[in-house]
Amino acid sequence: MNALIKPAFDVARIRQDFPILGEKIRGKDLVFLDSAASAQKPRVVIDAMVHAMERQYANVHRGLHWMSERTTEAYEEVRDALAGLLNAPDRSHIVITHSSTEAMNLVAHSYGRGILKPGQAVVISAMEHHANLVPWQMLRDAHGIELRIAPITDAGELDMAGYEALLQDRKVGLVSITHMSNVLGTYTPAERIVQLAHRYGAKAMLDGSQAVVHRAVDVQALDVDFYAITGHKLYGPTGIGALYAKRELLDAMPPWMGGGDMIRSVSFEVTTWNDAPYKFEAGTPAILEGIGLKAAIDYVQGIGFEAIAAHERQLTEHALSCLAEIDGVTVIGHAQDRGGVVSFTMDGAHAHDVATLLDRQGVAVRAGHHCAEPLMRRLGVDSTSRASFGIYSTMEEVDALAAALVRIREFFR
Amino acid sequence: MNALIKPAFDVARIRQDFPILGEKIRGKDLVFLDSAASAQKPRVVIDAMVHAMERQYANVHRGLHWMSERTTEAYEEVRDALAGLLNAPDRSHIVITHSSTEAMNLVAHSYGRGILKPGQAVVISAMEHHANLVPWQMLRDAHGIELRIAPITDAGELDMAGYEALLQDRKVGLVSITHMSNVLGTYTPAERIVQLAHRYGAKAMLDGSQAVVHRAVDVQALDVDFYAITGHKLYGPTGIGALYAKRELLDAMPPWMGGGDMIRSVSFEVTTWNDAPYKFEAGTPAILEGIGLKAAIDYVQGIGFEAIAAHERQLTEHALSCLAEIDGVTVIGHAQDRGGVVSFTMDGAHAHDVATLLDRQGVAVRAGHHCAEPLMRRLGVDSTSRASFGIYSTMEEVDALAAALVRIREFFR
Amino acid sequence: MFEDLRNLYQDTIMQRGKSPKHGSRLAVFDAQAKGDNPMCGDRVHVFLRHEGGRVAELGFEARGCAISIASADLMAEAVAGQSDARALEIADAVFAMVRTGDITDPSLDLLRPLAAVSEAKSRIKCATLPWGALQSALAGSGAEKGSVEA
Amino acid sequence: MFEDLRNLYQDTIMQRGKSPKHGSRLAVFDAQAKGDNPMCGDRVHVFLRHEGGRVAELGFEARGCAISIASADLMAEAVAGQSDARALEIADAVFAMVRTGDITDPSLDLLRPLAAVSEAKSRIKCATLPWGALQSALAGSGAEKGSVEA
Ligand SMILES: Cc1ncc(COP(=O)(O)O)c(C=O)c1O
Ligand SMILES: Cc1ncc(COP(=O)(O)O)c(C=O)c1O
Repeated sequence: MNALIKPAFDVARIRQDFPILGEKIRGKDLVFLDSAASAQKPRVVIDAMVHAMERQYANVHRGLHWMSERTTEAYEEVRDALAGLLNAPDRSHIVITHSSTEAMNLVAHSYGRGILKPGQAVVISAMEHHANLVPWQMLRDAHGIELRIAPITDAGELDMAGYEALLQDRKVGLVSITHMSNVLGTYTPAERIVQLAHRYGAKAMLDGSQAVVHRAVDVQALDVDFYAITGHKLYGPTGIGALYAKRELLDAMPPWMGGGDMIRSVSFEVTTWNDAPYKFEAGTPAILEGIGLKAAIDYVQGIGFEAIAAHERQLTEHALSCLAEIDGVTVIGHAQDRGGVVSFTMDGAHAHDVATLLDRQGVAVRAGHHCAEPLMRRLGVDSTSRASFGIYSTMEEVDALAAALVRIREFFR
Repeated sequence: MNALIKPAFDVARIRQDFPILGEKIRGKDLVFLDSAASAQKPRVVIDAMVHAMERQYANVHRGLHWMSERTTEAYEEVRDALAGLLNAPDRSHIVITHSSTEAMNLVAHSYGRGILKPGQAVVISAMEHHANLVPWQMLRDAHGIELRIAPITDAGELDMAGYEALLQDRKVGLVSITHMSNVLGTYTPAERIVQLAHRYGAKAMLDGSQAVVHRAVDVQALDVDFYAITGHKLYGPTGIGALYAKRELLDAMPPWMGGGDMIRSVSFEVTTWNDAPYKFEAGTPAILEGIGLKAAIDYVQGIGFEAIAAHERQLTEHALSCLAEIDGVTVIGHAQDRGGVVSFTMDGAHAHDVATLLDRQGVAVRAGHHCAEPLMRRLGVDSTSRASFGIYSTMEEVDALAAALVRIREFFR
Repeated sequence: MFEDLRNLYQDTIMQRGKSPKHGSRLAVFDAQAKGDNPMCGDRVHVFLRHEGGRVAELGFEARGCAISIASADLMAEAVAGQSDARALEIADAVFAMVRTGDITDPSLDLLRPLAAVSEAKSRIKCATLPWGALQSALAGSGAEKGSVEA
Repeated sequence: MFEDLRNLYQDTIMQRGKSPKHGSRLAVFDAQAKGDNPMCGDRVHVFLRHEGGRVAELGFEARGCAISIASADLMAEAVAGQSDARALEIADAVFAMVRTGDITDPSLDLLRPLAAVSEAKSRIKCATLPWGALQSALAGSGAEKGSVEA
């Protein structure tokens, strides 16, 4: 797509690109406010995957025949697309994984067990998704790493003084913090997080699972060492994600999984590894998923992150003001810089009941701990309901959410 | 599908189910003899994935709304389908992975580092795919496990006496051997392999990546402890595979990757794990891929493994007799019990050149070491060309291969 | 005016969900067990006191939604005065009901308000959570059902 | 009769692939490097002898296909008598040619038979393998290019 002739953002036109948005739920139009869990897929993604399966498919990398050559080319394009999306220097910085969960586990295993030394510390924050918490707990227990938790403020922002205090003894080898909270919507000050980590001699990873969907990310400007993303939240298929990493780190890190593609040469005695990023990619890759994700990245870049961010800001502000007007509904998290995710509770109603009763009215939200149990504890709640927005979300859908909540509130009285 | 009214095997009808088989390569009909690398996808698989993306999609497991409930149900059906395919007792024995490579890495990490003790040994064979070799080398180097290699005969069969000899000191904790060689086509005597392992106190894993595509597998009859498969060779999408394991092993094994879905409860101090199989599945699963693989399994079961095996036997025998007639072409591997994979070399022509020259004539085969470098060394070759068959392969395609090889032979003279 | 909501959230569920009659720990108990739903964080702790070979009283502490709490509260009444064997039978009937949408035993009419979860699949676990804990308590395991410590 | 095959496998490739003129280790050499293609197992070992600041001779040992061996053999002739700087320029021209399908420098017509790999993408690495090793040898690294030991 040509970046120069970017048409004005037109949500109605965008919605036509998503076949599923025409579906009815219990006779009502689907109001899908659960994109932060997983986004719907545009026609171009579906078409790209279908095209591969119907017309151009074979295993990649090792094949010498026409189908394999063409499929390899199509698949490897996702690496360039990802490098472009994140402004990585080139495709050799992009390890393709099956999810951001796998990307972060890769770092915890390879960098964690391979480079960090027992006695060193890892810093995460109090608002991490389990995917950026459990791997570090496992590293702590297996490898003698100390796990430190950077505090957050009551507004749901990272407590920067508290964070810096954790770094001061210079025992921290790695910081791994979310770039955008999947519960609170909070964007963390990524540049400062990385700068501080570097100042105290630590490497820095950002969990970009949410952030990359909503705003332009520039890993070089951030100077971040590792950046993890997941495809299915970015309007791409499931089963694919990526890890950006600085090249010297990838070169220094030992491989994690063994198998085809990640080797240079194998004998029973000694095996040598392929160059990064392939060193970290064992087995047949997610070929169809790569082809789908490439289409998704092209699609969102065609719309442009400026327009996407503006649209989502509008939706979020509208949601915050609608919810503020509903008596008994409390929004959780008040970060200054926030993306299209709004968590809330309702007095006297459990979040599950709220979500089910919204669903009865055709409105899909998520409810529970959102894979962030420790954050729930920090916030003093068991669970929240969460509405989250995508490029196809509309102001009318926010209104529908608010109206449905008003009814639930009455129902619970 | 109704197992009772199974129509006679009709390859022409089957071919109509695979849209890609209508493609032309360099103006010629595609002759796709590379299914062992990855199989083509039938219409039902494409349709199932499209249906999910167009009409019924959301993240699974944690969602309380209509789309999430329906998608969870559709996704979880693959577990039953896999249990049925392998005759596992129930779905709780099926861990869903992203490939058989990941399945075997899971066992090498979780069972290998978690249960096996330094000083114990793991036995693999001389004909393993790198996916069932490199993870054990990494385990050897990281965890002090001895790696033993069961020899093969010149015919390319497992040397059972040599295998048993490796077990005799009872230091072997785990045997992991392929159920069917991706290079030689050899089926290994799986039942005897498992029995002998058990007799000497070892657990047994079979790499079923190839076998499960070509014949009925019954993990209970085999009494095997672990069985690994991969979806994309079974006419399903990429990015999905599975590990069958006995329940008591899954219960005893520590988790491997950390993240969402695999936990029971999380606090910064202590995290408890979900029950198996979920304990081993971190993060958003391969939802679309699960839905696609379910359709693929239904499809092959609808045809029936008896018919599939008979068809492929016919193709293989025809191929062996055609190739035997071409002067200078040598088939590699002469196992008594073999599946639809035929490797060969041509005097004076490198396998790559053979594959490229076949491709020029529209015939797609693989060439190289087939991710089995140590096997190449054992066989005294650098590489082979490999033709492999699927349910859609025809006798005419075998003829086309033979005719193209005759031309190449002349060209090289 | 709330027909669309009331199918699942019948008055019984709403009332008992809000103000359960048996939602407290027993001062004296001879069996107990916890249950939890790892996917959503709901927890229940069930306490039983027996007298003369029968369940004399059941109380519970719970963190959860209206459905799980109402289910626990109805459970307390359904099993009171029953033998352990009968209590387990009732639990089985509930596990069947939440799948089929029906309960065949007329003596269990009390539990019928839970039947509608059969068409809200993601909430079935909410309804069965207390019943799983009851099974554990009666089995004497007293452990968090199915939990595996790190 | 072999038009469909000959586009890529021109006579030069076939002859040099079968019987390379420079396919042996030099008895005396002052630079050497290995190259390998991990995906297919092809390997090449390049040996160089300089005289008066120029490449006097290039020999190689290789395990590989006709394209990689013919490429190495043509390389030996293309760089003989050239300065290191010029040899590297020629290597650059080859890396460009296998992508574009053309070589612009008429003095390198000798290498033109390799141009057709540009439309057999999976074989580009075969053609460039010896040239990568040449670059390593001239850079004096002498290591297997890019390899990482376990
Ligand atoms: C015998 C065997 N094992 C393992 C694998 C690895 O499968 P995947 O790449 O799908 O993980 C393959 C296929 O490449 C195979 O043929
Ligand atoms: C902030 C954050 N990190 C990590 C993840 C994990 O993503 P995935 O499940 O795709 O690995 C998610 C989404 O679930 C998330 O929101």
